[in-house]
Amino acid sequence: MTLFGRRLPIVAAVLLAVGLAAGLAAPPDRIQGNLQRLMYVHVPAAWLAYLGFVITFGASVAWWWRRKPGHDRLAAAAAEVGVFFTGLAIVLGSVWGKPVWGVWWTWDPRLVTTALMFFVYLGYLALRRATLDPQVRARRAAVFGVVAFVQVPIVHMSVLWWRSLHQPPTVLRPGDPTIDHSMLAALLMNLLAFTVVFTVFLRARMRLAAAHDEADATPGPLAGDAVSAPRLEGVTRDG
Amino acid sequence: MTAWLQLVQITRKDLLIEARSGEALLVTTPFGAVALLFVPLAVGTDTPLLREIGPGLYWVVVLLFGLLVTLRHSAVDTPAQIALLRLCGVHPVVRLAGRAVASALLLLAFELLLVPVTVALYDPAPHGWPWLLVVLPLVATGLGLLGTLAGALAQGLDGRTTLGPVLVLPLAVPLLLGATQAPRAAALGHAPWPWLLLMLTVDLIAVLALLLGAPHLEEVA
Amino acid sequence: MTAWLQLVQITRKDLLIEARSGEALLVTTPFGAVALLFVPLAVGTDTPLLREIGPGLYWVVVLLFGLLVTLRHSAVDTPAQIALLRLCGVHPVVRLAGRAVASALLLLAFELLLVPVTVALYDPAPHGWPWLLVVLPLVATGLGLLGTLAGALAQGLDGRTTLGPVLVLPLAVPLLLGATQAPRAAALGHAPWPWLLLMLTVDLIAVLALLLGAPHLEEVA
Amino acid sequence: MHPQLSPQAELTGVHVDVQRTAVLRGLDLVVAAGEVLGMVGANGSGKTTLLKVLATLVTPVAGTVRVRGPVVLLGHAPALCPQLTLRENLRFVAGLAGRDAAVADASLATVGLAAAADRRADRCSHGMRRRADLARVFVTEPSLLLLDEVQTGLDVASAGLVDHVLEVVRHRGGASVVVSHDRDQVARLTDRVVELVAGRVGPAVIV
Amino acid sequence: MHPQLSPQAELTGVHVDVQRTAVLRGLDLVVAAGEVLGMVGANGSGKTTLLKVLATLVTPVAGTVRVRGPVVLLGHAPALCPQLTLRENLRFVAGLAGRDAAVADASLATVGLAAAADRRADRCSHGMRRRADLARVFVTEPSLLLLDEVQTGLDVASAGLVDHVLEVVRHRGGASVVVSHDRDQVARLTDRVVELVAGRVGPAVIV
Ligand code: HEM
Ligand SMILES: Nc1ncnc2c1ncn2[C@@H]1O[C@H](COP(=O)(O)OP(=O)(O)OP(=O)(O)O)[C@@H](O)[C@H]1O
Ligand SMILES: Nc1ncnc2c1ncn2[C@@H]1O[C@H](COP(=O)(O)OP(=O)(O)OP(=O)(O)O)[C@@H](O)[C@H]1O
Ligand SMILES: [Mg+2]
Ligand SMILES: [Mg+2]
Repeated sequence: MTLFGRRLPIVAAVLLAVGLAAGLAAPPDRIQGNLQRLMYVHVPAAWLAYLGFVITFGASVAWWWRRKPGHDRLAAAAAEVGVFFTGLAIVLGSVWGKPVWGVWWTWDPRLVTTALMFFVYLGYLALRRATLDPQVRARRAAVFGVVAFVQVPIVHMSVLWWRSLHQPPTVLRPGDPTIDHSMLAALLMNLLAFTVVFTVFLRARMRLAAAHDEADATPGPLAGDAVSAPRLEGVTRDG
Repeated sequence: MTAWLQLVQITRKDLLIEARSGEALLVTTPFGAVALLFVPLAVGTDTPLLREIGPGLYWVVVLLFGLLVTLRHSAVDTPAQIALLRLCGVHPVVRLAGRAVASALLLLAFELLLVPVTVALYDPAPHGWPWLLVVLPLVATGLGLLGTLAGALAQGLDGRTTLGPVLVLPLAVPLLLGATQAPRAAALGHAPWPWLLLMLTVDLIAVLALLLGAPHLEEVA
Repeated sequence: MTAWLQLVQITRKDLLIEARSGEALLVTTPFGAVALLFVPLAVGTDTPLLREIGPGLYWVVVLLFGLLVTLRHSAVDTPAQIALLRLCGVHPVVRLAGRAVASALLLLAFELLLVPVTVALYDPAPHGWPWLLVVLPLVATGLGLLGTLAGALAQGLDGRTTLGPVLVLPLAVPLLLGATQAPRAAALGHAPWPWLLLMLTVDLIAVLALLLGAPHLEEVA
Repeated sequence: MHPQLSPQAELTGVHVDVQRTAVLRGLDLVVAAGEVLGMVGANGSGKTTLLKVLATLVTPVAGTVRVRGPVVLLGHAPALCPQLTLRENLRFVAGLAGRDAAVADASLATVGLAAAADRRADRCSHGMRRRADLARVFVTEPSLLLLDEVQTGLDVASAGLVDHVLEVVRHRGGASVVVSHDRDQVARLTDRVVELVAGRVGPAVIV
Repeated sequence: MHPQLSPQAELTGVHVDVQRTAVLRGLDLVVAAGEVLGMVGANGSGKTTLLKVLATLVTPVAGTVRVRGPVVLLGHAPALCPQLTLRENLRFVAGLAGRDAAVADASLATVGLAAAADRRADRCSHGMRRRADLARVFVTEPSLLLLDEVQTGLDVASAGLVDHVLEVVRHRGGASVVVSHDRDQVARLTDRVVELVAGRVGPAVIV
């Protein structure tokens, strides 16, 4: 079995191509024109970041409950992929923001909370990196994986709690989405493509982690074997 | 019942150590005061500007240095001491709760000491100050809990004093927002309740995290 | 000659420990970045205001967190290690100088990492930035020296006073003034020399303090 | 089963990793009630780790651990709070165990530190700290006592302290495990001596 | 005077206060060149403090101290940097002493830690750290060696290490001071044993 698997990456590539084509084919926005096409990548990236953290949360809870190493691996892999997609959403959002708002970054609550979410999960990864013992690492990561999740609803609700510059929910909201239907179709197409990419990444990380764990599980030398009797020579010992 | 007595013992020990080493109040407080002094030197001594940013800076300093208070050297147990507590039948929740109470008390003192400094240096508008009586304990509690959690998460790791803050600082943002916005809202004649509720929620989440997480964090190896 | 080699050894050891624990750069830097992110949340997100106070806040963060970098845990020698160095013929000045060099290098990296963060978050006016090339090393050197001195004071005077580090902070004020005023002066078309000279003076005073003070701070008992 | 007859501690097939390094491998050990077990072994063979497993401070990756407490572990490093005085340290322990402050003071007198009780722990000599650590046994009254080379650092006058402590525990029907590199001393103090070799307990040692 | 005949260390009328507490009072001591001096004394009698005076780490409030170095002091706590590996620790010492990295590696092999050389010091067992600390003697080649209960923690196989180290120093004409509570061992290792009583050196001890 290869790291990425054989068929899924091809499917992902095809879907991405179709998604991009759909994004280009969809009608331009009345106000923003072609710039608006960035939505088709920015929004799926942000949502998949959420998905990553939801999985981290769920896997952490599952670890508390069942203590399976697989849950810990899943939490770690999902957090990593989630951080990647958060970064992507921030970068694409900035690229979008420069022409639309005139700045790369503003003090919009959604932007700030997204950045903080990025930091929180970077902290999660730093905590994992700093802890060597797998058991201790799993425990601490599970605790923090649950605590850190508080940040996700805050990001989502930030636009509602503080009226602001950033787009309020247009799709993920109760009732009919306030978006043109062909745009919605293109968005959903891209969402599907990104989800498959997400799955490919997640699976690759899981396999890598499993391989690492397996390598660690193979019995190493006993720690005590490194200590031998002193080699007392060189000086004549004539009592 | 025993758990309460143990908690009191642990809190008392922490405060006794602080009384002896003065790490939180004698060292971190001047550091915070100097931070407040530095800002006008750096951004210029334009009085209306300072008056405007004064309360905000106060809370930034409280948050950043407050986390250092909760992560003070003397609040680190050696593996031998953690083992002692565990073998004396102290539940991890009790151990961390005792520490959190001690930290919250120290933080309250820290906050109170910095208030006159801020007033003297920035002369902020005094509107809505009675709300501070509610806001200060809410922030102290939340930070004390979050800091304790951070300390437990980073226990025994190489960069513990600095990894800890990074983990929980972003989670403390609602405290910062609530602390700055509640008195401002009150000054503008709005009800500050939503902000106080937000802070209370953070405190409760932190309590919950400690209750649920502590048993999983105990590790002596 | 030997003294130089010893100094290099000590600096190398400090940097090696840092590479292993990542305490200063991996962890304190995000802490500083979060601090920069916090201020607008607290003082309000008025963009022109932020642009104005941006550089000042950068320097405040560099100063305060920079001192944390120099006072990092791993830069504290146990009595046994100090004894080892002394018995290996390492003069106290060499020991502290080695530490100061390592701290200054770490601080320079810390400063450089925070520059893009400040630019991204505050979008400050870019006038006079070439002067930063001189200002950054001057501040790093001064802070590295002052922090080392503070650490030695805290250790040497242990038990007697905990105020050692705080006594050193006021010395950092001229550094802060110089760092903020030099680029501003250059932007306004004035010569920034007086400010640079001020900073250089502080650095020299710190060097002098280390040279004269180090032998008295060494205490192993 | 009669409680006196059930073992004080029982480890079966215990595997322990510390920071991903294999330390104990398939270790079996029974500490009978009332027994004083001696344990020897080379440096780095895992004696300290084994005591931590017996104190349920370290969780094995495999195997079962059954221990009847309360347990007191006296390790290589005394568990004293350096900023507190010896008296404060022991009163803290007494408070946690729900006992009287007078018990703490009495325990310090037993180990010969009554006059130094108000000295901060970090201003005591090495041997004084060791003794103060031993005083904990009189405060918490364990039924399983784990001693990790605690006789080191004790002067001639207080060398008998370890015998006394073991006697106190045995008197109440508890068991003890004594780790040491001094084979003669171990043989003198204990009922049975085992050696830790290659991550497991070897056959009984005759000194 | 012939250098061989001048004493390695000479203390006269030494008074030492630690944190304002009187520890040594009018102590006189001569360590002859080439001699191995044993030192015993009750807990808290000031043995560790006396070794620090001999290493000129503590300055007496009164009296004169004359010591010919280089001195190596191995104290209660090994002087290792916990984040560094054993190899890095010893290479650091070698670098300070202006010696080769190979010397450091060889010294680790001598104390039986060649295979554990790349383990971080904080991941070593108590006895392993003790051994690594002893390895410093081979790197810095002292002419006055001060050992503060260093034989504690060494296993049976490495018990001879202390004899060896003393032999190495004596071979080069240096002197040693050995502090221990194990009177038999001190008597075996040393030429002469003195006892520290009431802040000064008492008469020679016959064990
Ligand atoms: C650095 C800048 C930006 C960041 C960090 C960011 C972040 C996010 C996040 C986290 C979401 C997911 C929200 C949710 O569904 O809960 C989102 C959605 C969205 N963003 Fe952005 N964004 C940025 C810039 C922009 C810009 C410049 C625009 C357009 C002018 C934009 C338009 C949208 C839209 C339309 C959605 C979908 C909203 C919905 O249907 O719920 N974003 N963004
Ligand atoms: N924190 C740690 N990380 C990694 N390995 C460790 C750690 N602590 C101990 N070890 C390893 O585990 C092994 C057993 O250590 P332990 O302290 O139990 O030995 P010991 O038998 O008590 O030795 P000693 O006689 O020297 O006290 C050693 O080889 C040591 O290197
Ligand atoms: N930092 C300190 N502050 C105050 N007093 C101290 C300090 N360190 C040691 N002392 C006191 O000095 C005396 C001598 O201590 P020292 O460590 O030299 O004794 P020792 O003979 O080595 O004892 P041990 O056999 O226990 O190692 C002790 O009574 C101790 O309490
Ligand atoms: Mg051990
Ligand atoms: Mg001693």
